[in-house]
Amino acid sequence: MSARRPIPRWADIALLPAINLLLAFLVSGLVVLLVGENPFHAIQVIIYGAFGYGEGLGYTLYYATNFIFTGLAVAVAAQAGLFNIGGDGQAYVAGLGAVVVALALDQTHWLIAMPLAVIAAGAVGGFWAFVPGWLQAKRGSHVVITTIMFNFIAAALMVYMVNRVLKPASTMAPESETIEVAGRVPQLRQFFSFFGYSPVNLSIVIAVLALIGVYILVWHTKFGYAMRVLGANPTASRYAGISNSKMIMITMTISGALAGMVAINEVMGVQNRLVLDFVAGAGFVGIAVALMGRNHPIGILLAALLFGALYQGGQELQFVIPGITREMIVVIQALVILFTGAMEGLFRPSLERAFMLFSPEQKADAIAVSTAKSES
Amino acid sequence: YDLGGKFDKSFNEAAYNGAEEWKKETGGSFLDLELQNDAQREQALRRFAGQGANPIVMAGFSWTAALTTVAAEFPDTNFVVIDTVVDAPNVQSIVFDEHTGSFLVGALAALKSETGTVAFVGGMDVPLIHKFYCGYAQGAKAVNPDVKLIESYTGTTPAAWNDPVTAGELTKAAIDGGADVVFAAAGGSGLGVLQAAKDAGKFSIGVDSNQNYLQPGSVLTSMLKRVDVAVKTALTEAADDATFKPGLTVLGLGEEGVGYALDDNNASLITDDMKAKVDELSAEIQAGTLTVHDYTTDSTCPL
Amino acid sequence: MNTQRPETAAATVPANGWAIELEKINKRFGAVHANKDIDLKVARGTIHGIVGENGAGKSTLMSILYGFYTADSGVIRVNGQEHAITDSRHALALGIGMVHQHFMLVENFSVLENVILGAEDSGFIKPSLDRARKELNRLEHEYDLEVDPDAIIEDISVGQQQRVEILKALYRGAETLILDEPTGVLTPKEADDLFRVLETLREQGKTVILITHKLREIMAITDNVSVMRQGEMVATVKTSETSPEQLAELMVGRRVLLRVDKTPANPGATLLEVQNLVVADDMGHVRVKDVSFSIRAGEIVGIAGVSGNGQSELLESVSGMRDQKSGNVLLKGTALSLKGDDGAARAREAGLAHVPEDRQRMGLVTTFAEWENAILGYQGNAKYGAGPFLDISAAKKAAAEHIKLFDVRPANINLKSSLFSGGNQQKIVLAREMEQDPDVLVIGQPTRGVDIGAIEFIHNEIIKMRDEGKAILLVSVELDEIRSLADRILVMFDGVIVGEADPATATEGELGLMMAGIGKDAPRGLGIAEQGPLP
Amino acid sequence: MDISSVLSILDATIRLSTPLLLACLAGLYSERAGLFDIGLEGKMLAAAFAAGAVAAITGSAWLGLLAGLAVSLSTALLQGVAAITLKGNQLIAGVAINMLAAGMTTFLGQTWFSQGGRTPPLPEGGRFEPITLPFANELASVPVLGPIYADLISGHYILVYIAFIMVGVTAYVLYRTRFGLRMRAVGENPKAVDTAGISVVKLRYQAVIITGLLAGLAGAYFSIAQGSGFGNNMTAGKGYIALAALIFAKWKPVPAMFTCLLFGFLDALQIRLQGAQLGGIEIPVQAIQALPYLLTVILLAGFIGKAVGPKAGGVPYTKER
Ligand SMILES: Nc1ncnc2c1ncn2[C@@H]1O[C@H](COP(=O)(O)OP(=O)(O)OP(=O)(O)O)[C@@H](O)[C@H]1O
Ligand SMILES: Nc1ncnc2c1ncn2[C@@H]1O[C@H](COP(=O)(O)OP(=O)(O)OP(=O)(O)O)[C@@H](O)[C@H]1O
Ligand SMILES: [Mg+2]
Ligand SMILES: [Mg+2]
Repeated sequence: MSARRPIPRWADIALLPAINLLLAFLVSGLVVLLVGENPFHAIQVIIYGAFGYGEGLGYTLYYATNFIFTGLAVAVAAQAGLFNIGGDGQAYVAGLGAVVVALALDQTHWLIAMPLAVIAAGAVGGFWAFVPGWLQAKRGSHVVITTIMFNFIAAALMVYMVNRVLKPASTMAPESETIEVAGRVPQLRQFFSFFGYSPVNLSIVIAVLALIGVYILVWHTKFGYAMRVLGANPTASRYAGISNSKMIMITMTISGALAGMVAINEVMGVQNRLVLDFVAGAGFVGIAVALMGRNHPIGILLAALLFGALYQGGQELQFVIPGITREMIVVIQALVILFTGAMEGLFRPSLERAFMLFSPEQKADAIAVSTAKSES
Repeated sequence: YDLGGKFDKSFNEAAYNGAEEWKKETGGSFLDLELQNDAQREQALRRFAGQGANPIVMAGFSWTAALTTVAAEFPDTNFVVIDTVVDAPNVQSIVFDEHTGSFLVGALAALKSETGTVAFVGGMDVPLIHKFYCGYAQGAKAVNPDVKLIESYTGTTPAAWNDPVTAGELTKAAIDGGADVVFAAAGGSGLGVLQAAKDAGKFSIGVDSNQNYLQPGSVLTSMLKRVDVAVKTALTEAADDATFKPGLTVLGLGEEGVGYALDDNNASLITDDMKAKVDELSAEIQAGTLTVHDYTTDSTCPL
Repeated sequence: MNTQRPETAAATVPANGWAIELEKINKRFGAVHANKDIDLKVARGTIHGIVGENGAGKSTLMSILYGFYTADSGVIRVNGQEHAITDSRHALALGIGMVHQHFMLVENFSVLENVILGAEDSGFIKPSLDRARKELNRLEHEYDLEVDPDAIIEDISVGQQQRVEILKALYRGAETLILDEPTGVLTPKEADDLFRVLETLREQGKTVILITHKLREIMAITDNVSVMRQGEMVATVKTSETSPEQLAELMVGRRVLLRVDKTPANPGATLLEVQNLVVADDMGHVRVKDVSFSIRAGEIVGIAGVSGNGQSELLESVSGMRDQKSGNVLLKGTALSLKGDDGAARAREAGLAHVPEDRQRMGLVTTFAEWENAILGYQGNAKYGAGPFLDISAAKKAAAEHIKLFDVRPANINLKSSLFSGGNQQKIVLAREMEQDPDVLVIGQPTRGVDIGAIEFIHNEIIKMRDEGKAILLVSVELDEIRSLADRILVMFDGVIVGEADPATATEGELGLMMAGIGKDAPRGLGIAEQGPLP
Repeated sequence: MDISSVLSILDATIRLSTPLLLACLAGLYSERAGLFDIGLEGKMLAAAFAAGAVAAITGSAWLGLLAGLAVSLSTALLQGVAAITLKGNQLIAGVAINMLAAGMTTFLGQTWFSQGGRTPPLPEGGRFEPITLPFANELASVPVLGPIYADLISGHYILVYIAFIMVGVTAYVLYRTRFGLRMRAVGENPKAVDTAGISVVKLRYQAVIITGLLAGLAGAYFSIAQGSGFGNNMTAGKGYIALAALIFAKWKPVPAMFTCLLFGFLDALQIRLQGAQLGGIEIPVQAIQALPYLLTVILLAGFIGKAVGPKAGGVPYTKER
C-alpha cells in the first residue's frame, strides 16, 4: 500500500458527487427499464420537470423550502451532538401556532400576520423540541427516543385539534377554517408570473434567511462556538465553562423552531388552512438533507434543491409517463440517497488512483512505491 | 385518488374500477394519477385541464380547496368531485348518504349478533368515518335498543389507513369485549378486521366495495358506497355539456348509491327475516318516515 | 547536525542473535515523511530504548513492526527471518507484543475479558476465561504484576491498566515486547514495579523495546538506546557508554538543561484559598475529604500523590468543573460560586486559569482547528468578539501569537488539533491558559508524554509565571517534577492532605511513604491494598 | 377486570411485542458491533413483502419465511457494504434502505399482483398457524394456571416462540461466546480488536448478517403470521419503535425483552382502552392512542436514566496505512 494522496478539493466536492449522482440515475434507469420505459427519456423528464419551466421550478423551490427548514433543524441539533428525529412532529404542531395567528389576523395584512405567525410557529415547534431537550438535559432521556415518541404524540394531538377544535362544525373535511387572503403569505407568482401556478411563496425568503442565520449562528457567534464544542466533546465544553444542559435545551428549541417554519410554508403559503398531515414526511427527508449536506448551510441548500427537484421531477414523470407510479419515484429518491450519501466513498479509491497517475510528481511517487514493493 | 393509494380495496379502488368499466363500455380513455402530497392537487388538476381532459373526476374530501381554485380557472372544463361539495357552475358534487347505508348494516349487525355487542373499527377519527359510525350505531340501536357498541380507530397518522395489523388487534380486542360482528371502515386496514374476525369465527362487515368475497362465510355483508357507479355515470354524463349536471347530487338508498351487499358469499349468513327487516327499514328511510341523523351536519351523534 | 555522531554500538552480531532487524524502513503520511530509511537492530534478551522528540516517528516505527501500519518500503526480520508483517495477528504470531501509548483496552470489559480478546481457545469463552485466570495467576506471581482479574477496566488506575496490557502480551506468549511510553502516566512506584517486570523478562531471555521521554529511565534500565529525530535514526549507542546530556543533545540537536533553574520563592498575599472542600466523583463516591490549603502570590504549591487519590476531583472542583459537596474555594478572598454546570466560566472570570490533566479529553476539541482551540474557555471574552458574535480574526491573531510564543510546531493555526503531537497539543493548552494573565493557575500533569525539549520550556514558563506573582497549584504524579518546581509540597492520600513537605529537604523516599498513606500524620493502613503491595 | 380480560390483554401484548422484540434483537447485534441501524424498518418491510409474496404464490409459509430471510439479509448486506466497506454514513445508509424498501415493495407488489402493492390474501398453509402446546387443552380447565398456560403461553405462532428463545440465545452468544465477546469489543473499541489481530470488517459483517436474519423474521411475522398477506408500509414505524426499545433497554437482550413487552403491553392497553370513560366523560380517542408514547417518555424520564450506547457506534472504522 502506498501513501494515500487525497484527491484535489474540487474533485472531492464536485466531481465525486456528480459521479455518484450519475450512478444513482443509472441504477434508477434500470428500474425504469424494468417497467418498459425509456430511462433516458425519464431522466430528461425529471430534469425538465424540475428546472425546465417556471412552474416546475416553482414547485421545486416550494419543496426545497420545506427541506431547507427541516434539514437545518437536523443540522443545528447535530452541531451540538443531538440527533433530532422529531422534525416531523415539530413542524406538525407548529401548524397550530401558524394557523391560530393567521386566522386571528387575516383581516389585517400579511405583513402583520406573517411575522407574528413565524414567531408563533417557531414557539410551538420550538416547544415541541424543547421538552425532549429538557428531558435529555435534566433526566438523561435519549433525544432519539423522545423525539420519535413526540412525533406520534404530535400526530394524535393534531388529529384531535383539527377534528374536534379547529374544524368548523358544519364541514366534512378534517381541516381548519380557510385563512383569508390578507392572512396568507404571498406566492411568488403574484410578483413574477414566471412561476406559473406554482405554490412557491415568500416562505422561501425565510428559508434563505434561515440558511444565512444558521451559518452565522454556528460559525460566527459565541453561542455557535459553544454548540460545536458541546457536539464535538462534552467534557471539553464543561471545561470551557459552557453549560451543557442549557445548550442542549436552547439548541433543541432552535432546532424545533426551524422545523416549525415548514408550517408557515404549508399552512400560510400553500394550503391556506390546517390540514391533517400537512408535513408529509418532510421532517424525515430533512435528516437525509442534513446528512447529505454535511450539516452545512450550503450543503443543505444543495441537498434540499436536489430533493425538491426529485419530488417535482418525479411528479412530472407521473404526468408524462403514466406507467411510472409514485413508488418508483420513491425508489429513485432512495437510490440517490444511497449512492450520493451512504456510498459516496464508492469511487474515491479509483479516483485517487486516477489522480495519482495523471499528476506527474505523484506519478513518479507511485512508481517508486511500486518498485519498492516489488523489491521486498 | 386520495392519498390512500389507488388500490386500497375500497374507496379509491372503486373509483378506479368505475373508470375502467366506463373505458371498457365506451372505448374512451382516461388519465389517472396518484398523489404523494397535498400540494400536488392543484397541480394535477391544472395539468389535466390544461391537457384538455374533460371531464375531470376527483375522489376524496380533500379536493375542496384545490378544486375551488382550479374550477374558476377552467370554466370550460367539467369537474366532478365525490365526497365533498364545491359550489361552482362547472362542478358536479356527488355525496353519498353513507349514514343510511351504514344504518342498514348496523341493523344487520345487531340482528346477527348473538352477544348483543357489535363493534366498529375506523381508520382515523375524522368526520367522514364518524358519519359511518353514527349511522351504524343508529341502525344497531334501531333493531336492538340494548345493543352494546364498541368503537375504535386504528391510528392518528396516514398509516392508519394501511395498518391491518393494528386493525386486527382492535378487532380481537372487540371480540374479547364480547362483540361478534365488527364493521370495518378503515380503508386498507379493514382487511385486518376481516381476517381477525374470520380467525375468531366471528363476523365482519366490509365497506365501500363489495368485500364479501374476501373472507366468504365470515363477511356478513358490505356497506356499499357505489363510487364506481358514480364515477362511471359521471364520466359518461359529464363528458357532454348537455347531460352534465352541475350542482349537488346526493346518492342515497333510493339511487342505489349506498346499500348493503348480498351475494353468494354471504347468502347463507343473512336469513330471510333479517333481510325482510332491513329492507323494511330501507323502505322507511326512503319514504322519509325514518330519519337517520347525519353526523357531518352538526358534528354530533344523538343515540 | 552540529553534534558528532557517536560510534554506532552493537554493530557486531550479539551472543544471542538479533531478535528484530529493521532495514531502510520508510513511511509517509501524506506530506509527512514519518520514517526515513530507518535501520534498527535489537539484540535478543536485551532492553532496547528508543528516544526522540515528539513526532520523531517512534510510534510509527513500532506500529509498523507490530503490523498496525504497513511500511511503504523496507525489510523486517524477526529472529533472522524476513517477514512482511501485514497485520497485528501476524506480528502476534511472530511473538511480538505491543503496549500502545494509548491503551488498546475495551473500557467496559473486565481484565480477563481484555486478556483473552483475540486469543480465545474456542468458540465459547468459559474455558478460555478459566485458563486465563490460572495463567494470569501464574504470570502475576512470576512477574509480581498484581491485578484483579474481574475488575472492570474503567474502574482501575492507569497503572493497573498498563499491567493488563503487559499481561495481555505475555498471555499471548510474546517474546519481544514493545512498550510505547509506558511510564507517562505512572507514579514512581508503579514505574519501579514496571521496571522490575522488564528486568525479569530480560532475565528470561525475552526482548524489550522501550520508548520513553525520560532519560533517567533509559539510563537505569536499558542495554542499548536508539535516538530518532525528525523521522531519522540518528544514533544507536550502548547505554553504558552514553550520558543523559549526550542523548538529550542528540534528540533535540542542541544542549538541554536537564534540571530547573529557579530562585527562591517570594510569596505575597494569599490568592487562592481552599476551605474544607468535600467533592464526590461521578459515581457519587466522596473522593476529596475535607481538604484545606492556601496559595499565595508568587508561590507554586505542588500536590503529590498516587493517581486516583482525589487529585483529579480536587483540580476539577477548584477550577469549577465539578460541584463541591461542601466547603469553599476563595479567590482573592471572595468565594467562587461554582454551582451549576458552567462553574468553570465563573472561575475563569474570577481570574483562575486551568490546564487540565487530560488535554485530549478536556483541554482541546481535537476535531477543531488550532485557532479554535486557542479561545476554548475564553469564547465569551469580549476581546474575541462583541456581544453574541465571535471575532474570528481576533481569535486567529491570538492563536498565531500563542504559537509564536510557545514555539508550537507546526506553526499552522488552521491545522486540526488532533494532528499536533502530544507535546505540541500541551503547548497549545498552556499557551492559551497562561496568556490570559490569570491570578491563579491550576495545572494538572503539565508534561505528561512531552519530550525533554518541551519539558524544559514548559517548566521555565511555569517558573516565569510564579515570578510574575501568580499563585500556582501544580498537580503531578511525577515526583521529580513536583520537587523541582514546587515551593511547597502537599501530599494527598485517599482524599486527604496527609502531610506537607519542603522540596528542598524532603527525600523521594519520605514522599513516597506519605503518598502510600504512611506519612507523619497519615491514617495508617487505609486503602493500601488497592494501591498494590508496599515497596 | 376479570382474569379473562387480563389474559386477553397479556395475550395481545405477546402478539404485539413479538415483531418489536425480533427487530430489537436484530438491531442489538449491529449496534453492539458499532453500527447504528435506523434501517430496521426497511429490512422488516422488505422481508414482510418477500415473505408475503412468496407465501402467496407457493402457498407455503416456510418458503415465504425463507424468502423473507433472504431478502432481509441482502438488504442488510447492502447496508453493510455502504457502512462498513465504503465507510459511508450509517444513518444515511439506514434512511436510504428505509425509502428503498418502502418504494420497492409497493412497486414490485403492484407489478406482480396488481393489487396496489398488496399481495393477495394468503391461501391455506401460506400462513403460520398458531401452535397449541402439549396438554394445553387438557390443562385449560385447571383454575388460574390452566388458562394462563392454555391461552397465554400456548396458541401462538412459531415465530413468537422463536423470538423469545432468541432472547436467551442472544444473551448467551453475547456474554458467553467468543463471537459475542469480540462483537461487544468491536462496538466499544475497534482499534483494540484490530490490534488483537482480529478483523473488524469481518466481525461487523457477521453482526450485520445476524441483524438481517432477525429483521427478516420480524418482517415475516407481519405478513405471514400476525397478518395474512402483505400490505403497503405494513410495518407502520415499528422499526423506529424497536430502535427506541433498544436504547431504552440499554442495548441488553433481557431488558430488551422486557422493554418490548412493555411497549406491546402499552399498545394492547391502548387498543382496549379506546372508548373508555373517565368520570363519565369520554376520553378523546387520540389521548388514548397517544398513551403508549407518553408513558414511554415518562418512564424513560422517571426511571431509566442515561443510556450510554456502544462507544464506537456510528463511526466507520478507518485504519491508517
Ligand atoms: N496516522 C497518521 N496519519 C498521518 N500522519 C501521521 C500519522 N501518525 C503519525 N503521523 C506523522 O508521523 C510523525 C511521526 O509520528 P509518531 O507518532 O511516530 O511520533 P512519535 O515519535 O511517536 O512522537 P511522540 O513522542 O509524540 O509519541 C508525526 O509527526 C506525524 O506528523
Ligand atoms: N490522522 C493523522 N493525520 C496526521 N497526523 C497524525 C494523525 N494521527 C496522529 N498524527 C500525528 O502523529 C503523531 C503522534 O500521534 P500520537 O497519537 O501518538 O500523539 P500523542 O500520543 O498524543 O503524542 P505524545 O506521545 O506526545 O503524547 C502526532 O504528531 C500527530 O500529529
Ligand atoms: Mg509516540
Ligand atoms: Mg505520540
